[in-house]
Amino acid sequence: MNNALMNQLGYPVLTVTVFLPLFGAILLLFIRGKEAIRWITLLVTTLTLLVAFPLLSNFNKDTHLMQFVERHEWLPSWGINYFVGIDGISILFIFLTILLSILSVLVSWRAIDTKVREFHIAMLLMETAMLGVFVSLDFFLFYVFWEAMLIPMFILIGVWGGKDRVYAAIKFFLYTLAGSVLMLVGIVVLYFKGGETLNILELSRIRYPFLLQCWLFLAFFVAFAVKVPMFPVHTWLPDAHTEAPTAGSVILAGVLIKMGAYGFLRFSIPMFPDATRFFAPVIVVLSVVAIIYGALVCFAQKDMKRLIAYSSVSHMGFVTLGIFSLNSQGLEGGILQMLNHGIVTGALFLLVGIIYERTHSRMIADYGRFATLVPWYAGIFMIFTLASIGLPGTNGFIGEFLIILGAFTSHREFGVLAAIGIILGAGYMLWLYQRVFFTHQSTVVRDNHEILDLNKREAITLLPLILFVFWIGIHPNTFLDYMHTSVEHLIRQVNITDTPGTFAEYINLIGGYR
Amino acid sequence: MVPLSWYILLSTVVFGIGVIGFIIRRNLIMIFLSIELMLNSVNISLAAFSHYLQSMTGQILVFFVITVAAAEAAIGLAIIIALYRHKPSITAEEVNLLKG
Amino acid sequence: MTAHQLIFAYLAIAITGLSVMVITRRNPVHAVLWMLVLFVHIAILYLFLNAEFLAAIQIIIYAGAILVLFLFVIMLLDVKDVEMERRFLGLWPAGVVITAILTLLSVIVLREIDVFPPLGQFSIERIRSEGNIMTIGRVLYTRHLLPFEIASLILLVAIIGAVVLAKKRKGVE
Amino acid sequence: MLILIPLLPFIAFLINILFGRRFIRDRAHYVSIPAVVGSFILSVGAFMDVLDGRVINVNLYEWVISGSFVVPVGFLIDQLTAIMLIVVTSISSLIFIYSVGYMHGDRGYYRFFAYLSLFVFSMLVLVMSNNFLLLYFGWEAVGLCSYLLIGFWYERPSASNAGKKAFIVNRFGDFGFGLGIILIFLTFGSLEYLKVFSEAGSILGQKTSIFGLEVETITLICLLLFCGAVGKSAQIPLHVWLPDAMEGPTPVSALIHAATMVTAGVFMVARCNPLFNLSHTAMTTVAVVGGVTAIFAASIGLVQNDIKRIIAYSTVSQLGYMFLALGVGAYTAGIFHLYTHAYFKALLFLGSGSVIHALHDEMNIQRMGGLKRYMPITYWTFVIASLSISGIPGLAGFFSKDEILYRTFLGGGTGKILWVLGTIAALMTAFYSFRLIYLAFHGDFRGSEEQLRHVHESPPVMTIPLILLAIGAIAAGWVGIPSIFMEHGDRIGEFLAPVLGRPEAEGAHSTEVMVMTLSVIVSIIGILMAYIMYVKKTDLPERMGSALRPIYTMLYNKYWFDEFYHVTIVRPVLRASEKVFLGFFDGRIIEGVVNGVPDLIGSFSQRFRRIQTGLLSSYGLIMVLGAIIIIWAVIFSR
Repeated sequence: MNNALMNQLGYPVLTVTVFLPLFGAILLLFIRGKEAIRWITLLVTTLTLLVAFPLLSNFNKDTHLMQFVERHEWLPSWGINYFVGIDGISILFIFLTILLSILSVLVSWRAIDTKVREFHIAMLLMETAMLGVFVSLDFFLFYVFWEAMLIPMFILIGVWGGKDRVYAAIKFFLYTLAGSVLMLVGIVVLYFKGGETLNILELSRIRYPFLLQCWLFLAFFVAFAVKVPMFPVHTWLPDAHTEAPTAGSVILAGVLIKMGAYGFLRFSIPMFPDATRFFAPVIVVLSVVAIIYGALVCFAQKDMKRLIAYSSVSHMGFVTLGIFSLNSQGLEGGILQMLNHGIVTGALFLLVGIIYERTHSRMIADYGRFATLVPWYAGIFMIFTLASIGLPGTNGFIGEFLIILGAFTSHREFGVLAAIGIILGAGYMLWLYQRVFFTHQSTVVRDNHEILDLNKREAITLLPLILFVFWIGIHPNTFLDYMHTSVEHLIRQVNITDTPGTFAEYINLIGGYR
Repeated sequence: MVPLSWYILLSTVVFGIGVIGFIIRRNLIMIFLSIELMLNSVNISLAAFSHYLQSMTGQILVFFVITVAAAEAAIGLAIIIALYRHKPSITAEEVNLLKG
Repeated sequence: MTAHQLIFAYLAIAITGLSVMVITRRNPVHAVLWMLVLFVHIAILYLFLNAEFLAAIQIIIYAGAILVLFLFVIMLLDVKDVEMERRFLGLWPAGVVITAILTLLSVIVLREIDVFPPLGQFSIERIRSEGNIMTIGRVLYTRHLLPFEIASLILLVAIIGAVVLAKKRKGVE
Repeated sequence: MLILIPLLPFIAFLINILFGRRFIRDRAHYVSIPAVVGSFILSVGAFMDVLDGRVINVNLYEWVISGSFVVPVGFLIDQLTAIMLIVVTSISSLIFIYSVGYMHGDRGYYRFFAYLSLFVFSMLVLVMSNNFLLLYFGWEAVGLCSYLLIGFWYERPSASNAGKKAFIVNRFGDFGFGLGIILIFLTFGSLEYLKVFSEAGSILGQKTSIFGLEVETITLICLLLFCGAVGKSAQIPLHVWLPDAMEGPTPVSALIHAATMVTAGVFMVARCNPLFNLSHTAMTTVAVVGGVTAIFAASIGLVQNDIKRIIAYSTVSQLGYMFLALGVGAYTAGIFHLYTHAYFKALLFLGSGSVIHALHDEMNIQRMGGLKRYMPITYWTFVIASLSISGIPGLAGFFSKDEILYRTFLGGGTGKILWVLGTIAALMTAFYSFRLIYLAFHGDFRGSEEQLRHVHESPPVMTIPLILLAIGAIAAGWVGIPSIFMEHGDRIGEFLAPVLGRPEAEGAHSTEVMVMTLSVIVSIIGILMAYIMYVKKTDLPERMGSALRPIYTMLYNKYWFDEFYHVTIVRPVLRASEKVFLGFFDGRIIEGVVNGVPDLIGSFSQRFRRIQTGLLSSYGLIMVLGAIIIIWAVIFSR
């Protein structure tokens, strides 16, 4: 198997998947009529799912090498080439992105009525950029998609957002940009230190001196920590979420946040193993603080979306805790929890969006005793509340249990502290559910709005997510199997302590692959 | 024989006077005159250098300086006229549309 | 002190005095006239530096054309008397002091100049033999042809600019 | 076949919850009852298999595989599970039938039966699982069902609050339980019972350090597991949720908060007896907590006026007894008491349910009285249950409670103290049980006229389960007759021996007889005291109450546990999150920095703007200054 990184399918499946939405966006320019635009966008996003499906069926689970690889010269003089491929870690996120994009289009069927064309173009551009980030194996390509992702989201929040959306959009944009600028510096330094190439695989094979590793790790850390959002730099998330339209929130919570954690997995850990091991305790402390801080702040929230936003700060604290426990349970738990968080928090935002469409209020105090009014909605909200607090049988439990198991093995005390997060989680979510659905708080919203239960479209939007909640809860192996070899490989990379043996193994690999 | 440094000294002094004129005068035209003065002082030093270094470049430069001075005077005065039509007074203070 | 140095001394003092006179006159017309006298002295100085062509140019073009232009413009804008009184800006002493410092510093720096690049081949005798204008013409139209053409362009631009700026626009008042 | 036992209720749940609202509505019991009875029959079949020695341990599929962490979904039916299956399914069936009458006409009728079926499913999974993770799954699923059922009448804020409180307090327990499971995996490398219990001996010496203190691993594991049991079975620190759980419908209280869910903790500790046997400290903690809870809860029960709360505290106290038995190593006695207690406690709850049903939700026994005449069946079944719980010979309670007291007595020094506590608690149990009977059923009716007119005996669909349970309350005890009366009477002991082992300490017959007679005398005294105070001299309670005013108020306010928790945990968390975290950290520090930087830059550029004065000469001046500086630099740089 000399060409170790071949493309099983022959035809460039990744390029098609990534650029189909872009093609759809261009197509939209020529279409008139709001309904037509919505249907075409829906068609394009579902088409992307169909096109991407072969990725799942002939994905080779027992190799950690990149698959479905495509490599073309782009800017040869600087060693930049269009180099895409996926492995066990990134494959699940591709499907999460595609799924959430479809659902976002569905949920904003009635919600978005102004500038419908621009909205759907922004959505499709967003999808292309996100898919691009997950597949790109060349730093230049990665950075292009990484920045390209910000613009549509900025527009989504800035144009279709809530009251002071501009402040939130700018804050979101500047926060992420400040982070990624440092990353750019890191990339340039890597370019020179790594031998004039931007190919991620080659760069992650070279052992950089320890001090350099630390500096580069910090540079990348800032960019990814802002995206995750980790504790000190998280304040953009609640603002962005409260002001973003429903579709924006779903995509933001479902996928954008995962970019940071994915960045850790793809760049920080393989490229700077010694620095990772050096900084791991610090990041674990930050994650535990994020878990408890995020959960505690949720108790004081008045707005539903802000509460869910802060809860996702707490959930992402779990993810980073899992990733930086640097053992197979922790890592796999972390990746699975990223998937779960995308599904559960995405669904919660969908739900809040759906009820917002009817009552135009996100304040918890305005709600009360909705269980009798909208029983189906209450039932589905209960399912996702339980998934969010990690009730066994739902996806949240598997992720959180693996993470706490992983954290307990590597940093015993932090595992215990993280487990407190579970109690707090139950506290604020059930309190939210009680105030909204059970106790009789206020009839402000109920009286002057004619509130109907879920209609067919909304039910279809939520159905796949409910399915995934129980599928991952009852049979997580279908998803865990994809990750095993890649995570093992990642752990081997981190724990290499300059043993030439494993190093030699890469050398011949490069030979073959060239 | 008059040494070169005296010429340089002379041209510097005249240049200084030109600068003073440029800074402290309020009348735009007088500012222009000061600029002409500064240009002439430069010409003096150029001519001196051309003489002592026995090369014609100095004189050629003076020649070009004069042409540029002429062009500059023409344009400057045209601007003053346009300004004057806009507002009767031509003192430097009134002309502060560029205020930040 | 040879006669040559004496004349130079006179010229230097005259030029400095005249310059001061130019910038201190209240009435711009007087200033222009003093400027005229100044230009004559400068022309004489050029003669000493055996740049006869330059002296002629100075008188004809500089004094003749440019100063006349100034006079025209001054006449055109009949500046009101009130304008005349307040000549100087409020903080004029500061300006004078700063410029004095500037001049002083420049003198210190320029006196240091003692390095002499190799002397050019146009020695004084040669210029005298051929005539200043001949030498300038030969040099101008050989090595400095391009700057010469550009100079003509500048003048063209100046002419068009002046016309456009000064023309009375219809209705724009 | 085996998988059907939990699956039937689950299918019933799905049918009811999905189609309930539109189609099934009031016919939900036609779906749930056959399912539960079906699984009861299957359980009896399984019991028969286990009886003749066939222990089943089957893995259905690999649930979670992540690196070395492999956990299957599998079922283990051994003696202990068989007994629990019988208890759970039989009592559930009776309670389902009872609920048909009790919940008749309720708007959420289908939802009630759906949640009940889900509960039975979760309890069966909990009982039948063959590894700790599936046990944890059942554990939390049962917690969820109790949340849903306590808060069933969600219109009432007190009900939804009680539900939330139950779930969160359970979560505190599960916090320790989860960590215990993780520690088990780390020390044994697997979570399956067989592997863990077989290798239990191997880790005796091992020590783990947590937060700096060096603890023996096995003790730490047992304590963490016990922490879960305390949460679930409402023992001392985490008992506050059970009395509030009475907000739920009475069948719920009977099923979940008497017979099945609360006993999950006892079941788990019994299941992990190989681990607990290794750690003496863990055993004593279990015993002490059990004993203290027994007497503590009984004392509160003396003064309560709400009929269901009295029985709730009696449940907490009886659970204390069970943990006391487990603590001293008498696992079979604990499970035997769990078995008998399930019957008479369910009977007590259902009896009180039919009283409440008859008096239109009147809970306060001070406003009842003389119901003997109107509700004979309920009265007699209630008396049987009370006799049984007080430990009157011949009835179920006597055999199981006496066995516990006897084993505790044998259990060394601490055993003696705990035995004293147990006996006093037995006295209190007898007293408050019969206080309830005399206040509720004897004397003259103290309720409103309108209630009197409507008082009637409950319909047969409710009384038949009462009668069946009464039979159970009597007959259940005959399975474990001590060897004094019948040769090998202790059949349940022999039956459970392979799983729970035989208690070593064999005291002389005389001590057993002495303990037995003492406990009988104590219960009779209790009954007589109740008789005197509440039938003969009815003024005695007021005088006693006023005389011991401080003690009375302390007991009545449940030792102020709720208020204590509110002040130390609930309020600080809420206030901290409001003021400290959101206000200070987010509000000032981070937002400060995030908004501060742009303002800083803004003000800085503001100052620069003033330099552009628009005045020509000032520009000239600046140019000259620049020139001076450059020249200065040239002069002094050389």
